[in-house]
Amino acid sequence: MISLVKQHRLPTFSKSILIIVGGYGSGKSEVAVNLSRQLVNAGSAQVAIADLDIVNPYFRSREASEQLTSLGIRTINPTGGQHYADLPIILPEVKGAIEQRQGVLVLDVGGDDVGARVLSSLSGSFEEGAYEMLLVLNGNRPFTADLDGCLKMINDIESSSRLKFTGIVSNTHLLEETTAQIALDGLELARQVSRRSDLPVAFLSGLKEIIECDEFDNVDVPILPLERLLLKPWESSAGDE
Amino acid sequence: MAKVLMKGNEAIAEAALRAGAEGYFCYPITPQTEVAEYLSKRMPEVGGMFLQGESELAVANMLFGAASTGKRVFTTSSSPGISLMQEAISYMAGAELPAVIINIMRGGPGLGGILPAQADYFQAVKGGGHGDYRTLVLAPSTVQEAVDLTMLCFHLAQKYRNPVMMIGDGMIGQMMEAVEFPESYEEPPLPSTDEWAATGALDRKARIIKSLFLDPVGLENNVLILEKKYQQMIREEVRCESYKISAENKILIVAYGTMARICQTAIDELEADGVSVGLFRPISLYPFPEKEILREATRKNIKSVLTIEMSMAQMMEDVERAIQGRRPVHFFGRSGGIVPTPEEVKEQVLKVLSIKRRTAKKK
Amino acid sequence: MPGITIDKNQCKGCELCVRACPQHIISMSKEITVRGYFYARVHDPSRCIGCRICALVCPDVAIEVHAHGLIFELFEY
Amino acid sequence: MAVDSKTVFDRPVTLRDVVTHYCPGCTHGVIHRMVSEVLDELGLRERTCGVAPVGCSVLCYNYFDTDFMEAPHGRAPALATGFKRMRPDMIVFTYQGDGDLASIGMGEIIHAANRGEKFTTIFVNNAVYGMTGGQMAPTTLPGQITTTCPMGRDTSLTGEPIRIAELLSALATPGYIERVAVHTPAHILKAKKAIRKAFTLQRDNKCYTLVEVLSTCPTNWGNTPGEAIEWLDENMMKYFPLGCYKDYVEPEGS
Repeated sequence: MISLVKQHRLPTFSKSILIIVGGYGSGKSEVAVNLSRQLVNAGSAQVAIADLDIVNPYFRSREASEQLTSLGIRTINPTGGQHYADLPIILPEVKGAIEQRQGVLVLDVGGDDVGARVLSSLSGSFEEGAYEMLLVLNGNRPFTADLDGCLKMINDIESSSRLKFTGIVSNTHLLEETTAQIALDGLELARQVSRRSDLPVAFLSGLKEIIECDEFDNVDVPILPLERLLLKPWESSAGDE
Repeated sequence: MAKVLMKGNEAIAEAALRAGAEGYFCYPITPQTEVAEYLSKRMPEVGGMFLQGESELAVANMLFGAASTGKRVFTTSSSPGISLMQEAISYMAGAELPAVIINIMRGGPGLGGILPAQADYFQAVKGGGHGDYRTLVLAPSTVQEAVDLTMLCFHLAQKYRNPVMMIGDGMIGQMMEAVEFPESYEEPPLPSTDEWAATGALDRKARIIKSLFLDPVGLENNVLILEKKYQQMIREEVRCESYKISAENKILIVAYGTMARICQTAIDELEADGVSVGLFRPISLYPFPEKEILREATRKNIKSVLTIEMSMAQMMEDVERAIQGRRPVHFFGRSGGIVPTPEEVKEQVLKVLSIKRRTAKKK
Repeated sequence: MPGITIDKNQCKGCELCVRACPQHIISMSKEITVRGYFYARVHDPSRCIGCRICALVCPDVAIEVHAHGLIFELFEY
Repeated sequence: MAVDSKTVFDRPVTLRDVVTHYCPGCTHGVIHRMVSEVLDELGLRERTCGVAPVGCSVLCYNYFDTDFMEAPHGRAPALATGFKRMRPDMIVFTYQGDGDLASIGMGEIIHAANRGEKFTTIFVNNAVYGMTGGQMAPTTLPGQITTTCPMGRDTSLTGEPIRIAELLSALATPGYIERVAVHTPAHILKAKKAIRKAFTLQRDNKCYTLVEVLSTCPTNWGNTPGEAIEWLDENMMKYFPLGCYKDYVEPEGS
């Protein structure tokens, strides 16, 4: 087990199902994929990740499935020709995995209330109190740039998914242009949302390079460092060097 | 305005609003549907018109009707949908109407796939529909550039009273990048729409907006009027960019859109390995930057040109035409939604260099 | 007196007015127009009742109708 | 002529003083005249934009003295939609034949009607493709001879003629749909009333309006103009019953 962060507390969970939901482009998939890796690193025996994104055609967690599989993570995605399909395919294995409750299951859900609607069809399988549903917040996205927008997002997703949030993930970023200040401003927004919605800030996530700065030494919430796994084509080989 | 993180499709939608678009007609198709979803929320907020039509065929013709009012209107679609729109695009070109059409390209032919491609180059640049006409075509390579070019499209459509197209591969539409919108948007002066729009025959003669000229002399005359505009576009609207072009380059890569960005990564890495390569990126695909490519390609140090596309040697025809046989033009491309990696590009560059060396030795 | 005027340059000689006139006072001319066809004309204007039926059926709006007084009121459709 | 007599029937202002290209006896001219009269009477000419179809009336923009757009074949309802959506203050009408509206443009008309686009369609049904020289139309009658059904329309191969007024009336949205004819003076007067009602409803921003007009095509039917009138009366009237298929009802509480 490798700790990537200096003295920060990594997020831990007592629940066996982690549902990662959020606005479009909040960074859900990247969070879900990194969280799965983190769970394996932290010693969870069985980790599975299911890609429930039926709204995005590209940049879905399934694109990292090879890397995840190599870490021993079970990936539940459409395969073969359906891997790239923009069809709303929900595999029966997803329902099975939710109901079996073996190990930890990470659900990577599509963006906004539209993407979260898929949970509604599965809502009968979730046992009350057995899951964490986390809202990934990016304050640099147009519809979640302020408190009202975030609260609306919570409302919209809860009504379309028929599930209740249990926490907030502060993931404010601007991709390669992210600065420590941007991430900290985002955390402030997440705290405001937390106060108004009564949901705890479950953790802060951000690119490893950013959140390893000293500015984050005194942050009082757990921190999940992210390593980008869903890359753009011109980024891939540059990263290899 | 501060930078925000936006998906290409959303950024394009917002840019259109900033450029004064008052009407948007759409039909869902991956990978551009986010434009429609975004505008279904935003258009009513700004008092604009949002309408989802029954087909791309109808949508493009709604655009035709809407453009006749003189207002700024646009549509977005992806490859198969754009094919259906060609009818109205030809008619709008014939009737001299301004409209903006944005194609977030996916792989073809046919229903193809949903992954990024550049295979609609011929369709966009060489006409697409029937008849003697051209559409002005711009191709962004970043989300920020997609924003800037979207705004420019509306200006050029009005300036030339001609359909203007922006083509971005699926990557442009789907990826997230930080973008900034200009605080205020100022355009160079444009001719008044009062001169041509259908606004009712009050205190003036009735106007007919049409592309029908049954008399061949009349039709040829209309074609010549259009041709004059296209010549003006060639003089005034060529846009291009170069990257690391220097006297050290042995090869000149020509690529556009997402492909150009991948080439930039490859060029940086090759540079680190001691291989100097320059990149020429056409931004306007019609008019094609012929003179500019010729100038860069015929520098003494350039031995060969390598065209790289996410399609099968479509742009290469224009590159060859521009270079007039004065340098060998090589091609590398992937299709069907496969995006070449920087590794593959590097490999191709080295391959072309070795071909050059071998032929040199034989002599 | 009611009456009609047929513009022979608008008339295409379709004879629909001839067929429709309840007074049977319209017939085809014996001479041809400059464009080369026979046109409708009124051979007995005195019997015109100003009913406008000829004008209603004329596809080429070649017929003008004049009327006054009671007849004008009667045929206000 | 008596001094006190008035001109009681004259060319409407909206109809240009030109000789149309229509064949002798073709009732397109009657329909043109009525549309023009209505635009005159309602004072709408200066804020009207028409949409011309492809078909015999393709050149109708030369006859109406209003702004006009020339649409691709069948797409007039799409153009009208785009235009009217951008300029709801203007009056828009499409003038379409049976090939244009009921065949190639079926998709566009159904959806425009179903969205309740607030324009008016003048649908001219003469049971044949006129412009291209008398081919079978979706409204060609069973047994009717055309150049593409020389033995007469065989409904076992081509289906029954489409009744557009009935078809569109099955939709919940369209507000006013009426079928009229123009082969007799009485029918012409009724047709005028229907056209006037359609434009009035549009002017008052009420609903989508369509008037289907049974019309003649002496040339392609191979009839004299007089025979064509009779043919329409004997054959088309049976298959395409006249009447108001959908009448505008004010929504409750308005």
